[in-house]
Amino acid sequence: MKSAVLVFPGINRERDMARTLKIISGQEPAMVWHTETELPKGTDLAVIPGGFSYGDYLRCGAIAARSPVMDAVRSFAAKGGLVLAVCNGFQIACEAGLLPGVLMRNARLKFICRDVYLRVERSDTPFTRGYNAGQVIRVPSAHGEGNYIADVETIARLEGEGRVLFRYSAPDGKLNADFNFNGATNAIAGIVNDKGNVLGMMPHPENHVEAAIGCTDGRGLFAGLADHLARAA
Amino acid sequence: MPLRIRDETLRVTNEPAITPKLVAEHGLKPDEYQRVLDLIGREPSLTELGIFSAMWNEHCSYKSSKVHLRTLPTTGKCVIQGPGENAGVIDIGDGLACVFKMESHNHPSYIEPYQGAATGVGGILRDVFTMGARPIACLNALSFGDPKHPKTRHLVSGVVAGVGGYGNSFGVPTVGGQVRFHTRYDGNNLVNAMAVGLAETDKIFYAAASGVGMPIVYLGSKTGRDGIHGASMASAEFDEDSEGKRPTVQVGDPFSEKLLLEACLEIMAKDCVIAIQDMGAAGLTCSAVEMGAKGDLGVTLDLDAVPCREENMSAYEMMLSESQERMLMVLKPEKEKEAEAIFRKWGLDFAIVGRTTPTMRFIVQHQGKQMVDLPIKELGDQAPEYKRPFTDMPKLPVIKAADVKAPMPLGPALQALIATPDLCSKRWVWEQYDHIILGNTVQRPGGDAAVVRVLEGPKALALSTDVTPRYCEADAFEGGKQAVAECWRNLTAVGAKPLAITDNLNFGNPERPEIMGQFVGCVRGIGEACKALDFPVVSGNVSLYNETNGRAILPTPSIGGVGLLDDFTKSATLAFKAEGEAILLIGDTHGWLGQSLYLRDICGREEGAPPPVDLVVEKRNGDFVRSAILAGTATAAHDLSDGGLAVALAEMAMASGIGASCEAKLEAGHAFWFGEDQARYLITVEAAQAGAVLARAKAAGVPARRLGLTGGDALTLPGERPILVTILREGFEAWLPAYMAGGVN
Amino acid sequence: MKARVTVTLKTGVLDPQGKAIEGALRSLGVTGVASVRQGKVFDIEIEGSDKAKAEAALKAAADKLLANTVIENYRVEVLG
Amino acid sequence: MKARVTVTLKTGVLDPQGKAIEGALRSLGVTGVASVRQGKVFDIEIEGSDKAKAEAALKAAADKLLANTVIENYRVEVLG
Ligand SMILES: Nc1ncnc2c1ncn2[C@@H]1O[C@H](COP(=O)(O)OP(=O)(O)O)[C@@H](O)[C@H]1O
Ligand SMILES: [Mg+2]
Repeated sequence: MKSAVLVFPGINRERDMARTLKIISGQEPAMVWHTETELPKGTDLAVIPGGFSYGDYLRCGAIAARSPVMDAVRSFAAKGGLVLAVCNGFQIACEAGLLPGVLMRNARLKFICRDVYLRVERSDTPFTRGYNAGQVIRVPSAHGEGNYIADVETIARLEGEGRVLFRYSAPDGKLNADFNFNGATNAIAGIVNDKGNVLGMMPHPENHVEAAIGCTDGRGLFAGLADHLARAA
Repeated sequence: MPLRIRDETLRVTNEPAITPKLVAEHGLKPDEYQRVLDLIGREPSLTELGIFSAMWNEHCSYKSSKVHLRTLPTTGKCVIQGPGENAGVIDIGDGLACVFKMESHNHPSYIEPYQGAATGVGGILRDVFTMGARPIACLNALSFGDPKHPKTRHLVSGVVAGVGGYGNSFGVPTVGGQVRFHTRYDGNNLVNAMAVGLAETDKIFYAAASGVGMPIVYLGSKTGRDGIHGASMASAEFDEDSEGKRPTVQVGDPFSEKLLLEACLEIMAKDCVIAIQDMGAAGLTCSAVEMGAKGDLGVTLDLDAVPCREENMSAYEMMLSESQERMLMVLKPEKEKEAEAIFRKWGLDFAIVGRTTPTMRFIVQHQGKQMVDLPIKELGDQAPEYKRPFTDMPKLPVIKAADVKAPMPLGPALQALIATPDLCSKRWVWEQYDHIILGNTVQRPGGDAAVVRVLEGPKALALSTDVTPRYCEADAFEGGKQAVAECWRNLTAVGAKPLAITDNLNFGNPERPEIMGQFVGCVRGIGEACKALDFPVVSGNVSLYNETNGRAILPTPSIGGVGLLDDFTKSATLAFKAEGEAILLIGDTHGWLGQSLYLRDICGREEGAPPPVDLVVEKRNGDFVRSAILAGTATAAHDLSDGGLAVALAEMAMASGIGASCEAKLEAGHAFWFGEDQARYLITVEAAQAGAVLARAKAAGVPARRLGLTGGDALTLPGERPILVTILREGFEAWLPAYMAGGVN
Repeated sequence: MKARVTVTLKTGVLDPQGKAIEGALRSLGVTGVASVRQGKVFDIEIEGSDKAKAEAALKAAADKLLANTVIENYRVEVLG
Repeated sequence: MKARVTVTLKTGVLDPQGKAIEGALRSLGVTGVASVRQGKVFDIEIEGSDKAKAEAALKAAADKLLANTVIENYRVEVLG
């Protein structure tokens, strides 16, 4: 798996992401500075990591979404390249038009860092093939603006086309307002674009891949991607 | 006051004359001003007066505290750098060093809680990365007024959001801390922030400049009129008026700080740096003087080169601005271009604003005029130093348990206690902090100490902040000892070997002998405990004048401790691990109710002598517990502190969801269950091993006894109805969120 | 020249912040507030003195960056 | 009644947001912008039709909640 992790000023989970990619795939990802106009040759996974690009000033992800490297990501995605956008990355991807909708302030307006439960909605995608449909995973989340909102038609399309891959749920997989901690529409935690090759999600699977640190539920996502790419190759 | 003739070489025409009123407004006492006159032999310019005021105020000069701080033990096997630099440095093996310090931002956080707390975190992070260390964790110790006080909720909300806002964006996990409430903090809340970083032992950077004619570089954000008088404010007592005065508040910019971190570490890795100093209190003044004075060099600054964000800033304003996210660096001249390119890449300002000189003078030029010409060493070293008079408070009587009537049975008392503001869960606070970023947080907030993996492990650091102000108030010496001992105990309870501490000493007005008495007593206690526990002080901060209208805060010497685990997978947590394990109580229980939370919050009496700390016993018991953890015998461990035995048991149950039942023959007295005797822990071991562990304890001279067994879904105290763990948890988790939502007082 | 760009949420877009402020105002005892919507203003200093050119630059700024036109409207005023 | 409360930073107070936006506009090729300061607007729907009462309520709201008067100024307009 040849991955590239984008680095914007103010991004701060790029090291977490790089370490996880290395742990799972054995390969060091390329770190790509925001002023680059191309991704490294042979990249097969582009990752937009979490953090506070440009301090989250103006709107989360807004300034990063307009940097030169995002043009490269857009054309990479247009050609079918896999893009994983986590947390601030999800916000950047939405601002960049790679994914529909926006991430608003959490319903209770506070930054919240806690482990959340995600129900995996389907397993037949490159991002979720490491899980079973309906499986519940525990991953941390840490954000102040993860409240996913889109217009009614967009939500209907996302749902209708099966593009919601992760939803905040109770540990038993049931949807329950108490566990939809940021107030997202339909408890949406992660979605893909219409071609299914760009995933945006708020929680941090990259922080749950080591038993030593407490949980390995995030592994499936990366292992699945590595597996998918190995088969495709 | 004899005013002297103005020096004609200082042609400062646009500055007002120095009047006694102006001197007083700068916080300099008449005798201190006389000292200025004697030192320079003429009347200072306004800018010079500002500089003296900044350098000689309590915050920067430690003039009231220095003589006492010198008594603290600051050396030890692990110490690479003790107090005196931006942060302390200890050796953690494998060529790695841990760099850490704690600092207060009390007054600014009262005036503007969000920005005050945020810039407090920013400042302490800068202290750590200035030394070449990448920050790996933050902690925060917060003291607020009575929950019923009309300002408290607003302060809690702003301070917590500010601590989180800065640390989360900067990208450092905030892994621990403390939150307490007491009416004595009503007008003076405390915000103590601690930062911990990691560096290579041979790549530590210091503030002392070296070499003549070296370029002095200004880095980071531009200078504005922020926080001018900030440092003097931190040393001034509050009165009714100060809320109206609203000094210019500094606004934090964690985004710029993150860029500054990356740029500084990059520049340091390229071997460009001779010396570096962050601009904190008293900004450019303090940093430039320190770099020169420590290196036995003069410094000449050219203010025309300073990047400003506002127009027409005067020399006075530039020298005293406390704009955040700025650094001063002495650069290797041949590396200028390389260094500048790095800073430009990160979008930060970079300007050569001065040179080192052989003259030992601190010279500041602005718009073709010489605004300042002062002896650089004296500016720092000749600050006034006071041996302020102090009185010890009379000893308080020891409260006999038999004289304390239990107002309710044990069970209800326990349920009430864990739902009080001081003992309830602080989840509402730490969930607003990203405590997992960087992927190394092995133990999150909620346990005895946070555990943070070092690089890829297996080493890890254990971190905790502690102090029990009500003990310090009742007996400063015992309270000082206890603060250190509790910190040592919390590190021990996760299995770490405690290495060193940073201290943040928060007190009232030192010009009052009884306050000075508290300070001296606490420092003596801290020193004694540090010596006995081989736990030296490597950095710290003093915050005095925390009082409003003559009422001081409780003496609050916050202790931030660092411990080392050779293998983090061996660290213990407080949660029960399995049903049917034996629960052992380590340490002696006499039932000390004086100054206990039970006495205060259940019986309504804030009285008596606090529990004494026997440091020999402390060490013996702690060493025993640590060895049981590292041997893998202890499956869970928790130290006993606020609330005593019953509360500790409940905490272990709540953390796991597993209940416990106590042996019926145990004492049923409130003093046994809620007394706050020191040097105690609870551990669990496999039931079959309990006998052997008790025998080992006996052989080691460590008091130990069996309390009962884990199991079931309820906690059962002797002679009491079982309390479901879920019910305990509900009470424990409820108070703070309900209070913050405005639901309860 | 001074100018102001005001960015507001489109009608129909949910505003959690505005909602929370409504609630907070109520609990602070401020009565009579039926609804709150939060937006942003940008006070911008523009070089030169060509009003039309300034307006064009500001429109560009708003379209490209200041507003997320999926959910937000904006208004440009050159104050002179 | 409709009303608007505009909250802006006091002069001299650092505006990290404005600073970041300036930089972003520059790199997007928007020229002529000398400086940006970001503020907030609150569009508020008020019950009743007493303008003076509404203004008083809004001033209270701004003082207590909408503005941080240590670092921000505000302006209340009742648009009717
Ligand atoms: N302000 C805070 N920030 C982060 N964590 C906190 C804060 N206050 C309390 N905690 C966490 O809550 C737990 C309980 O705190 P405390 O009762 O002070 O512990 P102890 O009695 O072991 O010293 C600890 O893990 C502590 O780190
Ligand atoms: Mg403890």
